[in-house]
Amino acid sequence: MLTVEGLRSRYGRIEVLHGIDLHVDSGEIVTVVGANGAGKTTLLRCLSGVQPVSGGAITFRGEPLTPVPAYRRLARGLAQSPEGRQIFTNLTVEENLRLGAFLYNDERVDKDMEDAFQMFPILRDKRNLAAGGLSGGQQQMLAMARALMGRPSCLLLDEPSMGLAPIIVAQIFDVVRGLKALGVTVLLVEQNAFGALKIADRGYVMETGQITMQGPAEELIADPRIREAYLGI
Amino acid sequence: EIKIGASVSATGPAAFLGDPEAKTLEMLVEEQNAKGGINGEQIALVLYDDGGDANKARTFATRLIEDDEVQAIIGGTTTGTSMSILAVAEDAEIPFISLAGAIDIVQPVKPYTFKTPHTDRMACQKIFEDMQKRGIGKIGMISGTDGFGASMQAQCKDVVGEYGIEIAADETYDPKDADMTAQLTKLRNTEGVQAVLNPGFGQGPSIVTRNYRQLGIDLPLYQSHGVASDGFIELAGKEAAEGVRLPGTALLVADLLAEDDPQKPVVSTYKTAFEGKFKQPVGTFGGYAHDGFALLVDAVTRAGSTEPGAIRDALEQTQGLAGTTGIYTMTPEDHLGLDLSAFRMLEVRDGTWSIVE
Amino acid sequence: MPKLTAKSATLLVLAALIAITPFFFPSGYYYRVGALIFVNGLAVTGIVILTGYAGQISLGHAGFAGIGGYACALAPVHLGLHPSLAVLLGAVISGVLAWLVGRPILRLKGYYLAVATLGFGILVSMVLNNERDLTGGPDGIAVPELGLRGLLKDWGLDLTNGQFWYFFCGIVLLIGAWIALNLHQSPTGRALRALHGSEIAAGTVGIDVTRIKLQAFVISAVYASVAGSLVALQNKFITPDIAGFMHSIEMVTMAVLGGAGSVLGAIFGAGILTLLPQALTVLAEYEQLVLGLVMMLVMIFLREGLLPSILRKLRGRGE
Amino acid sequence: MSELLQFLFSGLTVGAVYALVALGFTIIYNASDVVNFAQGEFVMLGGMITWFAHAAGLPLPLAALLAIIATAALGVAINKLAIEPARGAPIVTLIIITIGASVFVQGAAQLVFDKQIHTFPAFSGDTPLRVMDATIQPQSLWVIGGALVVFVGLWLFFTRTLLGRAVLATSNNRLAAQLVGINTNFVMTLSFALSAGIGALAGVLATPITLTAYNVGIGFALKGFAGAMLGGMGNPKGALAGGFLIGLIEAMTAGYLSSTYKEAAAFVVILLVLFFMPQGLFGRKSTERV
Amino acid sequence: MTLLSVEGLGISFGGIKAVNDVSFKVDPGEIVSIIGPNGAGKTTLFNMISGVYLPGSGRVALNGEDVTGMAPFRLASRGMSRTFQNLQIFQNMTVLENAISGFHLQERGPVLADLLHLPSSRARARTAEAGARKLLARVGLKRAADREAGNLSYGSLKRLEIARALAMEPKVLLLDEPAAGCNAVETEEIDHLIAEVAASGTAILLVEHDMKMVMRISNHIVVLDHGEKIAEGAPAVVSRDPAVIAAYLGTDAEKGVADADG
Ligand SMILES: Nc1ncnc2c1ncn2[C@@H]1O[C@H](COP(=O)(O)OP(=O)(O)OP(=O)(O)O)[C@@H](O)[C@H]1O
Ligand SMILES: Nc1ncnc2c1ncn2[C@@H]1O[C@H](COP(=O)(O)OP(=O)(O)OP(=O)(O)O)[C@@H](O)[C@H]1O
Ligand SMILES: [Mg+2]
Ligand SMILES: [Mg+2]
Repeated sequence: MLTVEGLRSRYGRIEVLHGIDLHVDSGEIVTVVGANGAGKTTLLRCLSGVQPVSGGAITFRGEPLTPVPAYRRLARGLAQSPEGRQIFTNLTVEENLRLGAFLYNDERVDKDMEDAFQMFPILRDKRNLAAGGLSGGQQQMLAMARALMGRPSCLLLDEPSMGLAPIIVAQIFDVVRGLKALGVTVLLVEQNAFGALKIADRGYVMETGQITMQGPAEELIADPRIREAYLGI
Repeated sequence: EIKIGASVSATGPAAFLGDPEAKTLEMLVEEQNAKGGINGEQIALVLYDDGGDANKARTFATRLIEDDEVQAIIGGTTTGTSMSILAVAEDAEIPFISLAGAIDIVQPVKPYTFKTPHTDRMACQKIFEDMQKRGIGKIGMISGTDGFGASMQAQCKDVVGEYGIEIAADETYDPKDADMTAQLTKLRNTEGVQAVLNPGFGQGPSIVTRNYRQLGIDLPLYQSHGVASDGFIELAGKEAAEGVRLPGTALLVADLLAEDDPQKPVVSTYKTAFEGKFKQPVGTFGGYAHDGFALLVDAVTRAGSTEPGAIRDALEQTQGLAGTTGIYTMTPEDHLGLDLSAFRMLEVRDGTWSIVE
Repeated sequence: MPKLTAKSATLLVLAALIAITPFFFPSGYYYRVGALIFVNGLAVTGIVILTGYAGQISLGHAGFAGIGGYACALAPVHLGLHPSLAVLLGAVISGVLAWLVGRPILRLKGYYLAVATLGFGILVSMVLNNERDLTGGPDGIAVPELGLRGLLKDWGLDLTNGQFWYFFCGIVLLIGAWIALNLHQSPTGRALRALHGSEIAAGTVGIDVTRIKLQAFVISAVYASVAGSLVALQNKFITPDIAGFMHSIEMVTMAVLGGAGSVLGAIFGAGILTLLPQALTVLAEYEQLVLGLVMMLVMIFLREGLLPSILRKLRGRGE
Repeated sequence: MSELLQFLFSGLTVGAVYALVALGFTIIYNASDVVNFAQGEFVMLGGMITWFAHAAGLPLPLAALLAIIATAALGVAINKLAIEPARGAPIVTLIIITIGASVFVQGAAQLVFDKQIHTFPAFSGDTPLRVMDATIQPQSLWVIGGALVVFVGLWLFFTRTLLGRAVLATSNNRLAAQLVGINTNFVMTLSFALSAGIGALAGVLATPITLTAYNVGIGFALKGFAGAMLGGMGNPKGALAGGFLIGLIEAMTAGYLSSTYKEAAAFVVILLVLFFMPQGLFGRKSTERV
Repeated sequence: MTLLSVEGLGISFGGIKAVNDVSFKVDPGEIVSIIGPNGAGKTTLFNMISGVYLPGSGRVALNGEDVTGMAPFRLASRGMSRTFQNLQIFQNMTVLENAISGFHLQERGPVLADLLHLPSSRARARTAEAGARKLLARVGLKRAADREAGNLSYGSLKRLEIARALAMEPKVLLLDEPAAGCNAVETEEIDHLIAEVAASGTAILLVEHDMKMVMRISNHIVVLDHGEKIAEGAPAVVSRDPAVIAAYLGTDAEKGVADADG
């Protein structure tokens, strides 16, 4: 569904992605793990189109993605819950969600919003408050819910569990698993590598802008190098 | 070749004044050169736009004198820029003909500085004379806070006593203001006011005139020479402007001048040439530049030399030179050379200017 | 060879420019332009401290220039002060006023601060315009001679008026730049730049944000004031234009165009914007058009400002 | 009593002009956090183009329409050529760019048109309307009405439409806006077109009262900016209130205190209000948690 | 002796009580963790203690002195320092300069000395720089010293904030989710760092959702829910508290912790 070949990207003159190859098949959950500064966020930013690509190719559903401007990618089915949450702080929680479904204007919007509130009841309580007033974790939930409002066929998640209470972390992972059941493809970047690998089908390990390991999730979990470097076991 | 320098405010807040000045100078130099220049020498005009900024004007004056090495300077649209230029010109002993109104420019007399416009004070005197004739003893004033308005306001207040007239209310407006009904209401409601005087230039006086009629004030309204042009009637609206009086120059009433009026030929020629070329009505300020240039041409011709000292001496001996503003006769004590007779009291009648008396 | 710090490099470049360029001046007029560049450079150095370091916008700094300028016009006449003391008095008044005004308005942020400073500047220029009996009104007022040139002559150094002001302003600018550069790397300078980044974090590391902002405001006001004094003394005449809104804008534009983050950059900007109208006199009609275009193009394509962007390009090629 | 009423009329007339300019600032600010200092030039163009076209023989309504469309197009061009390429630049940089645009437009206007002062006839004649003993020009009612209509339109746009929400979202977080599928470039284009159009409309309505010339823009920009900040930048309610308030303060000060310092009074009030309400009267406090 | 004491602290936003009547104490060298569901009021509590918000009720005492609602910079000079959940980095400065600014209280001096570049000013700046370099090495950012801070990745920025907070050698250090965005191994490094700092006598107040870390290093845990304290005690006690499990840890939390351990 999503193929990345030899992807390179730079900030100014400094290249931070040195040729990334990866692919995500339809209906799969794929996770990318790596240390701080490895380039995971940069990779996702390239995929959602807010970061210029300096080399390589991205294909999504068989079509080249690179020439598609960022705002058109959601219409193609690609949604992202970005690092740092990036919610609309001056708008209300409800407006944030409504804008998540900016492309749509049908009854399903209301239903989706209802689902979002079901998933994160706290958002319902705060629906008319400025999103900037939410706590860190609540904002993270909002970011995730907003991404889902876009009805993605492929969801890019950048550390969705960051700052969430353990009980919600578990829930997020459940949601991701549930998405898979609905046929949504997920590319998951997580520092909680253990949790991520547990629900993922496959995984990649990224180090300083390169993929250094890949394989089925169970294999990676079992790999001693990974256990030592990322799982801290 | 004779090199003449000019620094005028062709842009900025005084562009309304400086722009016709710049145009006039360029046009006249061209004409003069076509006529063979002065004493057979072609004229080179170096024209700078100081934007009404005194600091810039000083720089341009320095540049004209030290870099362009001009023999004489015309310019200084506003009093501030004129004061800046004259300091440099006096130091360098280069004759300078100012186009600004304040009396301070030539009083006390400075050896190298001359000026063409009549002073604000003279405008006030002319107006008060007229008021006196009409038996007006108590007036209200509303002045622009720009240099022109403020300076004339001060001069009028200074001289009004000599005419036994009392200023019962004194209001101001910002040149950018859009509505003066508040100030005018105050004037109207001031006990005993018999007429209103409005020193200012630009759009302010037009708006004052309109608001004056809007409020239905039926006292005589006097404007200053700052708006003496056909444009004023157009902007204020013919109806609103009806009956407005102001001290103007012959330029505005070229057609009404007697055939034997010494200013008639000068005024008609300039008016025809300017309006033909620029498709806009002549005004008092362009006229000042015209006269400045005429004074200079006359002086250089008489001096028979392009040496600054000689030009200065010749300027000081100007005799009966008819300009658009008046008839100039300079002396070592008088570097303006105009008297009150240069002003004519004009009134808007049937939507055009006419001479009172 | 010891490594040249940015500070000594800046000062060296400046000093060299001031000393060497006069050899190439074809006429006295160039001294005048040079002196203007230095004066504007001085005012703009103050903006660097306020805007470049501390990230605070002021659209009213011309007000302080006006105070400095009018102090030189009025204090000698009304208080009998020597003009040089009048400069000092102007600086003190500006500083005190900046302190008084700054306390309430520096709490404001971004455009709100911009409009408040704008209001302050307009109030000052309004007073200068309207208190005709004191200030001469819009027509301006004469300023007494500084007298230093005569003194130098007595000592055997005979300079023309233009030369005197060129070197005098040049030296004052050097001192001003030196002080601003000192500040940059100093603890106070770092604190200023920190609050630019995040006021809350600055507070938690112990920076008294209110106070230090106020210090920057006062310092930059003094710069503007001294610059205003120099203009007045040099021109021996002053009009309220010096305190006008356009002059405030001009100061900020010079700084940002050249590079508000660096002293040399800002002075460079002052140079460009002072020279531009002089260079454009041949196309006077198009002056505004070109000026507007230059402002836009520089800011779009060299958004850190002319000098820093150029240096970066050069360095990039060097690597 | 009639005096007070007259001052009130004067204040409302001028205030409506300020309010219209302030409303123009609102949209661009809401879309991009940029205070567009070229806004005053849009007002100038509205007046100048209408005058020019009218003088060239076009009927007044057509001339006005032409002015509004042409100015809107110019707004779009400014966005495309000067604002978009500078995306992400710091605020001061953007201020300088818009001031540059303002200087540029003014320079172009003096070449294309001229440096004279112009006006065109009031829409409903010059016969003043008399209320008690005070009078008001029919054109003032046009301006006041214009301000109110624009206000209501903007208010509905920002509170009732998804597109209006998208405009707010764009300035709040451009990256996120793109991620939810908002074409931020289009939003910016739209905003500049609307802002410029409203500016031009202000010029069209006000010129019979204020007159126009190539250099009137900066004055409008300053007063509009002051009004918008007093009310709280970004909020149409604030722009309306701020504009009218400044007009009224000026008129009342001129009427009852001193006409010389009436603008000073306006700025003193602004400083006072900001002292107690740093976000202006209706400004929303941005909620940024740490 | 109690270093920091919080008594009956509370605040509301728009009528909703975000924090209500929370009290606890922290001794020197102690690590006290505040845990609780998202929106429980942990960050808000921090904001009140550190003077970012003015508390609606209650009082905060530092070293016996009432410092309720005192401005952050004053608290800093009394020895309180903190990091932020939403990063507050001086983006326009280099990493090194960010760290140096943590030394502000030590390096500040008369403005005049700074303006004139007097030796005293230079000496102060030099000391601060040396200290900052050491700290950067300690948090693993030595090689990034000259980079522009805004360009660091999220995890690196978190460490930079910690370094900046440590620079003050605070008596009380408030850490708001220091390990967020760090993987298990990186978290452990931060663990050690915190333990080290505490060992030197600094009292630490920690908010963190990584239960592994919290349970490992805390001396004492305070649990908030809906702004109220619902439990407190030693890690072992709290982690078994049914109310805490229901509100925060979730039923399979112990399993989760165990999994990660295993
Ligand atoms: N705006 C930027 N400018 C310059 N360099 C950047 C910028 N953003 C990130 N980098 C650099 O790019 C590299 C990769 O960063 P990225 O944010 O993709 O890492 P990451 O894997 O997401 O790390 P983390 O787990 O800490 O979020 C890092 O070295 C970082 O310093
Ligand atoms: N400035 C504010 N405006 C409105 N509501 C606020 C504000 N600050 C905090 N709140 C509310 O107070 C509650 C507590 O927020 P706080 O940030 O303290 O939670 P937290 O415990 O830190 O959560 P998290 O673990 O998600 O960071 C939340 O419901 C939040 O919406
Ligand atoms: Mg990341
Ligand atoms: Mg929190």
